[in-house]
This record gives sequence, structure tokens and C-alpha cells, in this order.
Amino acid sequence: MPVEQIVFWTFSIVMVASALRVITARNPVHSVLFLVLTFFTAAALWLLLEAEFLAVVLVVVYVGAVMVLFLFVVMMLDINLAPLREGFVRYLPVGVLVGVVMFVEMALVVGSRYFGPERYAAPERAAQGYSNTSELGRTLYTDYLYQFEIAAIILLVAIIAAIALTMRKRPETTRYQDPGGQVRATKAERLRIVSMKSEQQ
Amino acid sequence: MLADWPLLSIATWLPILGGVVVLLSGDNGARRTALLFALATFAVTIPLYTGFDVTTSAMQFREFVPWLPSFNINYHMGIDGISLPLILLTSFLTVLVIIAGWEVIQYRAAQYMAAFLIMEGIMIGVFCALDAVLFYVFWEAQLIPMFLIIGIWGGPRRVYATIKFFLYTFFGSVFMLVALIYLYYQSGTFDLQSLHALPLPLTAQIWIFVAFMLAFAVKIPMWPVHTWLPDAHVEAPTGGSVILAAIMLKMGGYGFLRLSLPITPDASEVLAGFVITLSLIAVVYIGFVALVQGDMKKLIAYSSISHMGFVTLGMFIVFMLLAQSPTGEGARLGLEGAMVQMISHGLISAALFLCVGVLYDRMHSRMIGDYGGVVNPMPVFASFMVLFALSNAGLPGTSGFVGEFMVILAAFQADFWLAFLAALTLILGAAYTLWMVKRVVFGPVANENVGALTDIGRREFVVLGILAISVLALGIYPDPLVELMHPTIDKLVTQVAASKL
Amino acid sequence: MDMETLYIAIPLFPLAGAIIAGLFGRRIGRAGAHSVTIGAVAISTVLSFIAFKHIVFDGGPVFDEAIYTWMVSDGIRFEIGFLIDRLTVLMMATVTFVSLMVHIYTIGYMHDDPGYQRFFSYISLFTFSMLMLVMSNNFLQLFFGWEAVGVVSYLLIGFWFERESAIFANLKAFLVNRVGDFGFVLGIGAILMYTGSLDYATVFERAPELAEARIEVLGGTPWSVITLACILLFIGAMGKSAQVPLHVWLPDSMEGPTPISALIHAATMVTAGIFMVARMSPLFEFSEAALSTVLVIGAVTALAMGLVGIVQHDIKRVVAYSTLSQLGYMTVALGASAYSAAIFHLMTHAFFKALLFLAAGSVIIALHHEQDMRRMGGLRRYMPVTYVTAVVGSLALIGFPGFAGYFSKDALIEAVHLSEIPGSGFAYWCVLLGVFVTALYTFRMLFLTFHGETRMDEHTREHAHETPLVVTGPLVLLAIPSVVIGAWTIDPVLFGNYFRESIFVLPQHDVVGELGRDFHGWFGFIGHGFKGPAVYLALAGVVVAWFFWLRRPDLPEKVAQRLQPLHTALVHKYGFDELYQAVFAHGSRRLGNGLSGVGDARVIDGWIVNGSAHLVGRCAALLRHLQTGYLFHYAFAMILGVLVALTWIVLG
Amino acid sequence: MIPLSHYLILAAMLFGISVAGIIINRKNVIVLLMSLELMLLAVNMNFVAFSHYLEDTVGQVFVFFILTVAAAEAAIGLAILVVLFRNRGTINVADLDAMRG
Amino acid sequence: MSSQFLPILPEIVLATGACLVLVVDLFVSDERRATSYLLAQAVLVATLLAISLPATEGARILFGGAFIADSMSQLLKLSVVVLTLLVFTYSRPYLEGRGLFKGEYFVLGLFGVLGMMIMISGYSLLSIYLGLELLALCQYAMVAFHRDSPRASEAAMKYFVLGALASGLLLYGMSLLYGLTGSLEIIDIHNYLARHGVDEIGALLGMAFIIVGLGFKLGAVPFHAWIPDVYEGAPTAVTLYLGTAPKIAAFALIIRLLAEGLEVLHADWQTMLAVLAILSLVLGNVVAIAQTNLKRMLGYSTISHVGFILLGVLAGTAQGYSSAMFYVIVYALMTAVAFGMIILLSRRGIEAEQLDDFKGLNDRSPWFALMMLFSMFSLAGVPPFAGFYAKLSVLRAVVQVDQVWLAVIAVIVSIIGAFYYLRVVKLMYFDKPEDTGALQQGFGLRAVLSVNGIAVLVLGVYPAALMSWCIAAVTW
Repeated sequence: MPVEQIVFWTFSIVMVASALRVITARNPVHSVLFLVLTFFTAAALWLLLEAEFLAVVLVVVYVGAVMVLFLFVVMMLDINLAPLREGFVRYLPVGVLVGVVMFVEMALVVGSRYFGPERYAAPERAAQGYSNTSELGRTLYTDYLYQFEIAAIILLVAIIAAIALTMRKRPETTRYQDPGGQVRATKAERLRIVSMKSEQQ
Repeated sequence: MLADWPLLSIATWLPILGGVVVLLSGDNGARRTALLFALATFAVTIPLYTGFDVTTSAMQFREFVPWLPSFNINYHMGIDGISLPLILLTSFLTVLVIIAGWEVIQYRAAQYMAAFLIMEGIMIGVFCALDAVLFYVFWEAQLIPMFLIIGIWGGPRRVYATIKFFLYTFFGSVFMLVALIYLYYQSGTFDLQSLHALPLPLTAQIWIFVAFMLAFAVKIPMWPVHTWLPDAHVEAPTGGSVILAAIMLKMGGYGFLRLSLPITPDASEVLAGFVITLSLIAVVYIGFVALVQGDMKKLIAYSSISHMGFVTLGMFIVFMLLAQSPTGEGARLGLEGAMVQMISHGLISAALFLCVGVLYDRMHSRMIGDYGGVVNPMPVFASFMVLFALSNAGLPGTSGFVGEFMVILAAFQADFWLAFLAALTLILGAAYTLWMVKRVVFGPVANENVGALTDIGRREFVVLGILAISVLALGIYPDPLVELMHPTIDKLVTQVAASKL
Repeated sequence: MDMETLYIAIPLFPLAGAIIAGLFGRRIGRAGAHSVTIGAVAISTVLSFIAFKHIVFDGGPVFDEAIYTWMVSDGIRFEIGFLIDRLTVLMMATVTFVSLMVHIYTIGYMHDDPGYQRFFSYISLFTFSMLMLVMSNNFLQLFFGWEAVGVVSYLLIGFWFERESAIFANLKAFLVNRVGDFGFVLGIGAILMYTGSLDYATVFERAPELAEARIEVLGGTPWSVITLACILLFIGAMGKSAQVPLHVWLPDSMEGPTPISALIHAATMVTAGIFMVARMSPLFEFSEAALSTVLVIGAVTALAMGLVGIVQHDIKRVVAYSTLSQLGYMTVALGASAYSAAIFHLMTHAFFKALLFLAAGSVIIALHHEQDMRRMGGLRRYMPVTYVTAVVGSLALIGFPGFAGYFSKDALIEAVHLSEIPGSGFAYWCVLLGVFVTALYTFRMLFLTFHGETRMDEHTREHAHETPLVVTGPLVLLAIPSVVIGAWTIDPVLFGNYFRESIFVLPQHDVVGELGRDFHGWFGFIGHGFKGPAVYLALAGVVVAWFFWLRRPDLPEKVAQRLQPLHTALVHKYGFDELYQAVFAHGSRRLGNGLSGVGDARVIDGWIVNGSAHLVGRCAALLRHLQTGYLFHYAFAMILGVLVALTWIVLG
Repeated sequence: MIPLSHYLILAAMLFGISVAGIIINRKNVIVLLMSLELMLLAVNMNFVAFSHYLEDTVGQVFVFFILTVAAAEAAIGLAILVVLFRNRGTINVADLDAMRG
Repeated sequence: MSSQFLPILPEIVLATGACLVLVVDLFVSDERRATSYLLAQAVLVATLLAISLPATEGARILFGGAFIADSMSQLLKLSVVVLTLLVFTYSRPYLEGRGLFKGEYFVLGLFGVLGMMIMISGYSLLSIYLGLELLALCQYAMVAFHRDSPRASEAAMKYFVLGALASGLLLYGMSLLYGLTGSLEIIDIHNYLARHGVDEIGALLGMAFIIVGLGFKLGAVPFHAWIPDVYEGAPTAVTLYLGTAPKIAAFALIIRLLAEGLEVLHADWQTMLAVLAILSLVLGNVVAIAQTNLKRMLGYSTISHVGFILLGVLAGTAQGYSSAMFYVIVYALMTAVAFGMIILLSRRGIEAEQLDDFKGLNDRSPWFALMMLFSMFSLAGVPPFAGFYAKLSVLRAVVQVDQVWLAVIAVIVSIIGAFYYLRVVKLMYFDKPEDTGALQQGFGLRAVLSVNGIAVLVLGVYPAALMSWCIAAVTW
């Protein structure tokens, strides 16, 4: 068995297994970690597909940033886990059924009959000195400039949105002091003198 | 010179413009402005009559402007012998309705008047339109003002009635829209006159006919799609009932003449028996139903349905008559009878609803049981009411007789039993109308409310008087009306007789 | 003034009078109203007599022309036009004359009524309608007059609109008449269909063809068109002329003021049917079946209604049933093809029946609107003029030899006797028996009212006196013709070929002609009468009446008890009213309630209309639960959608 | 040599797992989002594999953008999650039924 | 350079402008927040001008096939920008009344418009995807914009998760198409399919996923579930934004992807769209009846109208596309009036989104009751309002391809639909007001709303211009 095959099958199996754990793990933190593992294995498979840059990006950006963000949120929001697992078992059969049926149907289409080697022959290995990264970069900054700009705007929007949604200047719930006001306070504002009839003994 | 003016457009848009003006000018003076516009519109329709050429079946006063060229939809107007009388009726009655609403309507008078003016324009548009889409636009648009009139100024169950009215008629007409579109694809045009000449296979014709029929049968209304009408009438304000009964129902009959018969003659022939059956059911069944109504407006509404049964009967016996003889003896009689019946019913039902309105304004009840002996405090009114009631019962010498007579005669030529059932209306019509008159008008004063009634005022007298004169005039000398229709009806019979398969 | 203008003027004067009195009654006042209408009718009467003279004596041409074209449709001209021939002028003269009398009489009779002007307007309108009917030269106008007469009678019967019984009666009258009109209009339909015209002239010309034509009405049985048409037309006549079973309206119509009863019954409305059949003689002659029907129905009416007259207590009702019976006689004559005899009887009857009605009215006025004969009696002492005239009328009615009724009735009976139309034998016995019955009830009435002891209360008796001249005047005026008109006119009208072309009789039906061969002057006719049984039967009736109601007043009660079932049947007028009330009035109301409540309200509105609305509403309420608010359901729905799409693609 | 279909089937499998995950994890939004990440991964796997077998970098370019967008999406998504948690004190999907029907 | 960049001048203007607003907004105080608003409007106007620059003849495809400028894109962009102008105008008083009058709303809105414009001009799967995401991200954020509203955040969450799911599905479809055709450009995909016939099951699979994604964007059943909740939960100003212009952009996607890219597979997507259309028509109309919240009702109404739009598209003819285009533009205009009315009626602290809030409006303001009436009858498809022609033209297209039965279903459900629109009219005209307070919103809103309402009528009386524009737009 050639190395390629070994690598493919190993990582594939790990990937599927960890993906399964992502959706079945009891603790969301575990899920995130399994997701990280899934991404790692995917990156490995991408290396096999000679997409070195993307493999690296996946690990660096996705695992390094996005997944950490997930973790951060999971931990920041102190979530009571018990109710979140309700119905898990009840819906397991449906979920599995739908997932399997969908997989089978898709596999029927994307399987070897239509996407087999006779139509998609394995390409030659890239030549020595071929840089996936520079190739990608060149494409990106020339042919895909327009899209690149859009992506930039998307990121800008993400920033604006995230800030607009979560940044709070001064939540109304917080009490704070106003020194100026305190200084300006007068007696009349604070004290009311009530004249009462003295009670007869 | 006058003939060069776009009279039809003026007649259509002047009242609509008037409606907008009234709406914008507010409640003060709304009545006067509205009356002015209504009178002006009536004046505009008079040259249509005087300038009408009774020797030709061609469309007259035609106007043609491309409207939606990409769909081949045109602003195409024109009138012939079957549309002209209806237009005159519309512009005539609107004037009366506006006068009749003069004092009664206190809540948002401007909107009331505007609604009627706008409706007038739209209805005239229906009768003028020679383009199927234009026709449909007017046809549907007219629901809106009526919806509001019943809903805003109507009685306690007005919401039920008005929504029922709207959905019922909407239900009917959307299928017509589909049929029209289908026809467009068969012919590439929405022009009604071109559609008249369009050959069509029988199955297609039948489907189209059924679609048309749904629209027109609901509007006319025919049994069993009539149940919106009593509710709508009962709840509508007097003016609304008048327009509803007098003109809107006629749109259904007009639709049959303008669309169903000429466009789908073969299907009409195949289904004539069905329509005739429904018509006769309307005449007889509804006659009995009308008999037991305790609500005057409901009674008149049912009576309308029954009378409109004559209209459809007169239209569809044509096929039986054509089957009997190639010249279709009696066919013209039936068709013209149907037309006369429409016009006459327009006048009579308007008058009767106005009469009920007079009572309602004073007593705030439409229930027969609340009345009795109205003649004692209101002799003048009672005379009018009896006259119109008799006319409704088809008394010769009044307009109510003419159409019924013609249709019965024509029906006899088609089949004895048709005439037999149709003629039952002589008895039933008299029974329900005069029984109501007996309970409402005659007898001793039933209660002190009735005793305290005051007779009609000058304005009411004028309105009812004009209607009375019209009803009598049409009954004594219907020829000027019938004469208008001859060439058109002749042509219609030819169209109907020729197979389009 | 040429004749056409004159003819047009005849109906228009009463119309104008009616309009003026009706619309401007308040302005012109009582005197104004009656002057205008009486003047108008008087002019009409004079003109009618001029016309009569013109046609009958001067041999003027028959006038048959359109006045104006009402409408043209489908090539058929619907016209308003006049046919003035011998039959017409006779009717015109009768109608206008009687009408004039009634007008005059009304001044007295309605003196205190608040609806004075209205009343004059109505009766003038009635005159107009009747004139339009008789003068018509086509079916359209005939029908117009026909219905117009019905409507005015409706208004007149319900003249005292505050009386519940009056407005019940007028509705009933109108509806029953409508049943007749229903047949009538169908008959017109049949005529139009097979002749293509509504003009008498054209239609009559084509009558022989019609006799050949066949129409299928009920599964497979071909009918002769002319039989169908004639029977349908006769149904109309049954309504107007109150033949069994459409007679029920007439007794009730006594609710109207007495002049109306007189006018309607004596001269005008009820004779319309008789006139119409006579006018249609060219049609009826070709259908033996139709004639036979007419004959039988007439005979039944003649006898059966007379019998009912015996047990009535209301004086006007007795006269009314008498009218019914006499109408039956006329109808019998029609059925026997003795049209001229029918018209002759119509004419004589008009006079003496008007006389009787007015006499009855006079009694009623005198007794302050008391109509029950059980509270009358002995009145001849108080009102001699009325008494005498009533006796004259009664004698005429029972056909006492020499009086007007004798000639017409005897001729009629003889004609039936001669007739060979199926049913004539039955009819003959009916009319013969009817003579006895007529005499019985007539003299019962006379005796109960004018003879014997007085049975009214003191107060009424004290005030009982002869009525004023406006009432008695017409009585006297009518009494004279009631005596002489028969003898005077029997020769020209019945046998003198008076009607000529206006009445058509097939040779094989010509019973009057046959009768005429034995006719030798009016005096001879009287003598001839004593050879037949009729005169004796009449006398027997008078004697029996005398015995029962003057001699042994306790007897009628006993006889009634002995013949309980018959008496009950008569008192209930054979139960027609009850039957109609139950079947038609209640039945149709129940049917209407059923159709309205079940058909409209439950099935159409309940199930179909509101049902579908509720269905949609329920669907909405149900479907909205699909939108659970739960994200996972939404996602699941999407995934299911994808799955279905995938499955479709993979399997497809 | 590994045929293309292997990768595609692998991606399909990831896709199926992610769908199953969405259905099973009905309550926990975070796991829901992670399932969606799995789905994106499946898509990316497809693109990369196609890109390789078609010898065309465009697929990789697409993946690059997907990653970018997914990052942005995650940022916003988590921001919304935070807002939601602040407002409702829960991220239990079953509690999010204020609007329904 | 000019030849390359002139066609995307509107996008450039807009992007620049949006950034400008963002920056300026940082430096204005809350009292002068109107500056940002005015600036945003100015940016839109400038964009409008840039779009209106006379286009060169025919379609121009730029950036390696990623961008197309044709008459359709011009018309749709114009509509989007005009609608957004309306939306911003309507939004202002609403936002001011709720402490939401912040620059971010306008910035996000503007970027959203940019996303829409990119979608409209997108001619490759990638640019379409990016445009779509740009819009989607803006929308997610805007829905959650009212941070203290539990409903808004719930709506945003639902929207976000489902949106992410939908774009995942869409992407999967795109990946398959890419794998099959080896290209992302619509034109290449089209050519490939034209060459290789229609029995590519892989392409069908891709098509199915793409339709799912599009169905979600439009809100077709069963991918509609977000619409009612989001419409209801989002602040009205945002609902207004969501409900109008993005539909036009989504429609553009359908045209680009299905009508142009997958034209060869027409028979297949026709069936799918027919199913979606019928489901949408039925469910949308029926469930709308049961609603008491006007925004939610309009949500369901949207679903039903999507059904109609899909009907036009599935005809697969130029007639169909143009009619659907007419429909979507008219629809956006009509809905804008309805939402504008909700804003008009709402006051500080009072939302007027319940149906009952419209009770007796005729007594309070006859004019605006009339405007709402225009909108409602137009939505119901009653002539002489624009909605009628929209329905007419769609039905015409459907009948033309011999799918009369679809037309029949469509008209039947539109009868059901008429009911709930009528109910609004009924409330306004037949009922007595519970709240008799005068309307408080300012002149700007009133004026624009009136123009908007009258436009619905005018487009009905004279639809020819817009109609022929739509027809011209789809003749490529």
C-alpha cells in the first residue's frame, strides 16, 4: 500500500471519527476540540491534494483564530449543559437516518460512476519548485482582485457588526457617579422640611 | 363636433376626477360638488344617446390608445347597443343616489360621495371597455369603492357582508382573468372584438366558458352563487344597495353578452341547458326564498336574484331557439328581453331600495315586522312604494313587465316548460312583493313609531318621482330603448349562431 | 273629429280623470275630483254611444289599427291599437255606462270617506283599464288591460287599507288573478310562437293552421297547439271571471266599498274573461277540447257557486256568489259556442247585477254598514224604492219571464241543450238545476232583507230610511233596463246577426243559429220559455224560498242539520279557501322557509361558503403550528426539503 | 493513486455528519454552529479536491474566500450569540420561541 | 482604466461613501447623528447618479467574468438604491424614537446595498457568493441591532443559523458545479452544460443545492421559516430593509444562476420551482390569515408573493423573467408602503405592529389610510394597482408555457390572500380607533410615504414604462 493511501485512509478515518465526536460530545468544549482535530486532519488531506497554502491557512486561521473564538465563547458564557442535551437520544435515530440517507444519495452521485478516474485523471505531481502559495497569490491579486476587495469589505462589515453588537459604552445597568452633579447639589434638592403638629400628650 | 370628443373617456374619468376633487375638498360642500360632477357626467352621456347611430352594430365613439404595448393591451373604448343603455342607466342613477344621500350621510360625507363618483366612472368604464384587460381592470377596481361603501356606511353585520361580497366576487373574477390570458395566447390580443372572431376547440371553449361563467354568475348573481347578495344588500347603505342592485348586477349580464356568448358560442351552446336550469332555479327557488324574508332589503335582494334569472334565461334560450330554426326565431326577442329586463330592474330595484331607505332613515329598521300601516302617516310615499312594488311584480305599463314578457314569450318558443317555470314569477313575484307591501304599507298603524312617521320630503319626492316617471315611461313606450339594440343583437345572434370550432 | 281620435279619446278621458283626481286630489278638493272624473267618464260614455251608433247603426267600418308601436323586437311588432267592431262597441257602451252610474252613485256612498278623491281616481282608472282591454286589437294590449284591471281591483278591494280583512282580500284577489294571468301569458306565448304575431287579425287568420299544428308538452303526447293555447288563455279567463277553482277571490273582494263590488262584478272585471273568450272565438272554435273544458268548468261554477249562495248571511256575499254562478252560466254559453248568448247574458246581467249590488249597497248605507241579513228584515217599509228596484233585479236574475235575465238565461240554456260538444249534457243539467238554486238564494235574500219582522237593533231601525237620490237615482235608472233590455235587444243581439264578423262560429257549432230558426220575436220567446223546465224551476225556487224563510223560518235550520255534511261543505265553500291556505299560502311559506333556511343558509352559505372559509381558517390555525418558533424545526424543515430534492434527483 | 471520488465521498460523509449533527443537537447553538463549520469543511474539501484534479487553482481561491467569509461569519455569529445570551440568559434553542405561529 | 472601472463606478462610489459615513460617524455627537443619516442618503443619491450614467450598448463582462453590467443590472440596482432611499427615510423617525439612531445602521445598510449590487452584477459563482454573504452579514447584524431587545436577538440568532446553513448548502452546490464544469463563471457553466447535455446528474445535484440556497434567500417554502420570526423580531426599520431591496437582489441571483447558468436544465428546475412556488403560495397565504401581528402577516405575505415570483421565473421565458422582475420591483414598493405605515403609526415607545393598531385609521388620517389601502389592494392584486399587473404578467407567462393549472392554483390562493389584506382595510375603515392620537411623524416620512403610495397607483394605471424596461432588461 503506497504511502499516499496510508495517509489518506488514516486521516480520513480520524477525520470522520472526530467529526462524529464533534456532534456527539457531551461537553461543547470537547466538541470544539474535536472540531480542531477534524480541521487538522483535513489540513493533512489538503496537503495530499497539494493545497499547501490552504492547509496552512486552515490550521493557522481557522484553528488558531476561529476555533479559539468558539472556545472563548463557550467558556465565557457560563452555560448550564444539562438541558442542552435534552432530546439527544430521542432525535438520534432521526438524525442518523437523515444523515445516512443524505450521505448515501450524495455518494451515489459523487461516487465513482460520475466522478471516477476515467473522467478526472489524477494529475501529475507538481514540478519541483512550484509554489502553491505564490501561484495562489498571483491569481488572487490579479484575476480575483474584485472578489478580494469584496472579501475585504466583508471583513470590515464583520468588524463593524461585531463591535456594534457587543461593545457597550456604558450599560445603563451600571451605577456610576457624577462628581459635577454631586458638587452642584443643593440643600433644597435633598432635604424637605415638613412642619408637623406636635402631638398632644 | 361633439362626436369628435372622447366622450367615453370623459364619461369614465370625469366622475373619477370628481371623486378625487370631492375627496380632497373635504366634507364641506362635498355634496354640492359631487352632485355637480354627477350631473356633468350625466350630461356627457346624453350626447352618446343623441349621437348614437341605431343602424349599425359597429362600435361607436371608439377610442384607441396603446396602453401596455408589450402586452398588446390597449386603452380601447367603444359602445354599441348593449352598452349604451347601461351607461345611461349608470350616469342617471348616480345622480339620484347622490341626491338620496344628501342628508342621510353625515359621517364622512366627502368620502361617501367620492366613492360613488369613482364607482360611477369605473362602472361606465366596464361598459365601454373593448379590451379584455381594460375590462377586467374596471371590473375588479369597482369592488374597492363598493367594499368601502358597505363597510363604512353599512349596517351592524357589515364586516361579514362586505368581506363576503368582496371575496365572492373576487373568487369569480380571477378565473376570468386566467381565461382571458389563455385567450391572449391563442390569439395574441386582448381585443374583445378580435377574440369574438377567434376560432377555438370545444374543450378550450368549455373551460373558458366556465371561467367566465364563474365571474358573471357570481356577479349577476345566479343560484347557487348568490348568497353574497342578500347579505351585501342588507348591510349596505341605501345608495350602496341601489348601485349594487341597479348596476353592478348588470355587469354580470353584460359580461355574458360581451364575452361569454360571442367568445365561446359553442361552449355556450353545450352548456346552455345548464345555465338555463340555474336560471330557472333562480326564478323559482329564489322566488320562494324571497317570500319568507323578514327583512325588506333581503326580500328585494332575493327578488333581484330572481329577476336576474330572467336575464340569463333570455340569453341562453337563444341556443335552443337556434337549434330549432337556423334563423333563430325568438332569439332576438330573448336577448333584447334580457337587456330590457336589466335596465328595468335597474330602475325598479333602485327605486325599491330607495323606498326602503326612506323608511330606514326614519325608523332605523328594515324588518317588515316593525312596520305596518305606513300608508297612514305617509300616503305619498306609500303610493310610490306600491307603484314600484307592482312594477317589480311585472305589471304591464311599467318597465318591469317588458323584459319579463319578452323573455317568457321567447322561452315559450324554446320550450313550453321553460316558459311555464319562468312565468311562475308572475305569481311568485306578485306574492312576495305584494305580501311585503301588505305588511308594511297597508293595514292599521302598527305601532307608535309608525304613527310618528313623516311623509317624504321634497328631495325624496324628486328622486322617487323621477324614477316613477322612468319606470312608467319605459313600460308604456319601450321602443326607444329596444331600438338601440337591434343591430347589436342581430350581430350577436349571428356570432352565436356561427360555430367557432 | 274623425273616428280614430274619438276612439282614442274614449279611454283617455277616464285616464286623464284618474290622473287628475289621483295626483292633484288634494288641490282640487272633493267636488273637483268627482266633477272631473264624472265629467271624463260621461264624455267617454257619450263617445262610446256615438261609436256604438257609428258602427252598429250607421254601418261604419270596423276600425282595426295601431295607435303606436310599443316596441319592435325580433321582427315582431308589438303595438298598441284598437279594434272597434260590434262586439267592442257593445262592451264599450256597457262599461262606460255602468261606470258612469257607479261614479255618480259613489258621490253618495263615499260621502264621508277620507279617501274620496283617491276613490274616484281608482274607479276612473278602472274604467280606463277596462276600455283598453275591450278595445284592444292585439294580445299585448289585451294583457295590459287584463293586468291593469287586476291591479286597480287590487287597489279598490284594499281601498280601506286599515282593514286587515280588506288587505288580505286584495292580496288574495291579485294573486289568484295572477294564477290566471300565468296561464294567459303562456297562452299568448303559444299564439306568438305559432303565428309570429300578436295581432288578432293575423292570429285569427292563421287559426286553422294552428289547429293542425302539434306541440309536445308532456312526454310524448302531442297536443293540438290551438287546444293548448285556448286552454291557457281560458285559465286567464278563469282567473278574471272567477271560475272554479280560481273563484276564491271574488267573495272576499266584497271587502271593497260597495260601488266597487258593483263595478267589478257587474260590469267590468269579471266579464273580461267572458269577453276575451268571445273575442277569441275564432280560436276556440277550432278546438273542441278547449270548448269542452270551458263548458264543464262553467257548468260546475254555475251550480256549485249558486249552492254556496244559499247559506251566506252577508248580503253582499250572496250577490257575489250569485255573480259567480251567473258567470258560470256565461262560461257555459261560451263553451257551447253560443258566444252571442254569453255576451247577451253578460249585458243583461250587467244591468240587473249592478242593480242588485247597488240595492244591497243602499241597504247597507241605510243600516250604517250592517251587512248581515240576520240583522235585517222588513225593510221594504223603510226603503220602498230600494225594495222595488231590488225585486226587479231579483226577478231579472232568476229569469222571470219578460225580465231581462229571462231572455238571456233561457236562450243560453237552450243553446246548451242543443250543443253537441262533449260535456254539454252534464252542463245542461247543471244550468237547469242552477236556475232553481238561483231563484232560491235570490229570494231568500229578498225575503230576509225586506220582508218578515225587523231584526236589527232599535237604534239602527230608528235611523233606517230611504237613501238619498244619488243612490236611488241609479237604482231606478238601472231597474228600467233590467226589465226591458232583454226583450228589447234579444232579437238584434242574439239572433239578428248583430256580431257578424266579430264572433266566429263554425257551422257545426252554431247552436244560436239553430235556436234562431225557432225564434219569432221576443214575445214568442217568452211563450216558448214556458215549454221548457227552466221557468218552472225558477218559480219553484221562489216558492221554496218563501216557504223556508217567510213561512217556516225554523225550517232552514232543521234542513241544515239533516243535511249536515252538505251544509258544512257549503258553509265552508267546499273548503277551497282552507285548501289554498294550507297548500299554497302555508305550503309555499314552508317551502320558502325550507329553501331559505336549509338551502341558502345551511347548505350554500353554511357548508360551502362559510364552510370553506372556516376550512381555510382551520388550515391556517393548523398550519401556523408548523412555525413552532424552534430553530431546530426550521433547520429540520430545510434539511427535509433538501432531502426530498435529492431523492427526487437520484431516483429521477 | 486516490481517485477523486474518494475525496468527494469523504466530503459527503462530512456533510452527512454535519446534517445529522444539526438534527441531533437541537438545543445547543454552539454545537449547531460547529456542525455548520463541518458542512463548510465538506464544501472546502470538495473544492480543494476538484481544484487538484482539474489542475485549476480557482477552486483553491474559492476556498480561500470561504475561509475568509466563514471567519467573518463566525465573528458575527458569536457576537449575536453573546447578545442573545445577555438578553435571554440562555443559548438553549428550545427557549427561543418568543415568536412562533 | 476607465473602460474597466466605469461600469463598477456605482459600487466604488457606494463602498467609498459607506466608509466615509463610517468615519464621519465616529466624529459626530449623538445630537448631530442626522449628519450620518444625511450623508448616507447623499451616498445613495450619488450611487443612483452613477448607476444612471448611460450604459454602453449590450452587456459588459469584466474582471475575468466575475462582473456583468447589463440593462438588467442597471434596472435592478436602480430599484435597490431607490428602495433603500425610501427605507432610510422611513427608518429615521423609528430609530430616533428608540435610541437606535446610530451611524452603524446606515453603514451596515449601505454595505448591504453594496452586497446586493454585487449580487446583481455577479457573474461568477464566487462573486455571487461574496455578494450574498456581504448582504447576509449586514442583515444578521442589523436584525440584532436593537441590542436590548430579546426578540431581536432571538430573531437574529435564528436568521443567522439558518442563513449559515443555507449558504453551506448553496456552496456545496457551487462546488459540484465547479467540479463538473471546471469553472466558476456563469457563462462557462452555461456553455459547458450546453455542450454536454442535460443528463449530468451531478449538475442536477448542484442545481438542487443552489435552488435550496436561493429558496432560502427569497423565503420559499420549506426554506421560509426564518421570514415570519425575523420580520416580527427585527426592529421595524430593519424589517423594512430586509423586506424590500434584498428580494430584488435574490431575484437577480435566480436569473443569473438558473436562467443564465443552468438554462439547459430548465425542465428540471422548473419542476422544483413549481413545487416551491405552490407550497409558498399555499402556506404563505393560508397562515397569514391566522396572524395578528402585521409585520408577521407581511412576512407570510412575502412568502406567498415569492411563490408568484417563482411562477414567473419557472416559465423560463423572457416573458416570465421580465414579469417576475416587474413583480419583485412592484412588490418591494408595495411592501415599503406597508412597513412605512407601521413606522408612521408608531411613536416613542409604542410599536404599531399589531393589526389592531390600525383600527380606525381613516378617522385619524384619511390620507394615510388611503395609502395603506393602496398598498393592501395592490398586494392583493386588485386593479388598478401595480400589484395587479404584476400578477397579470406572471400569470400570462405561466399560461404561455401551458401551465394553466399553476395559474389556476395561483389565483385560487390569491383569493385566500385577499382576505387578510382586506382585513387590514377593514380595520382601518370600518372600525373605530382605540388610539385617537394624532400621527406624530415628520414631514419627510409623510411626503415620501405619500409618493410611495401614489407610485403604487400610478404604476398600476400606467405600467407600460416599467414593464417595457423589465422586458428590455431580460433580452440578453
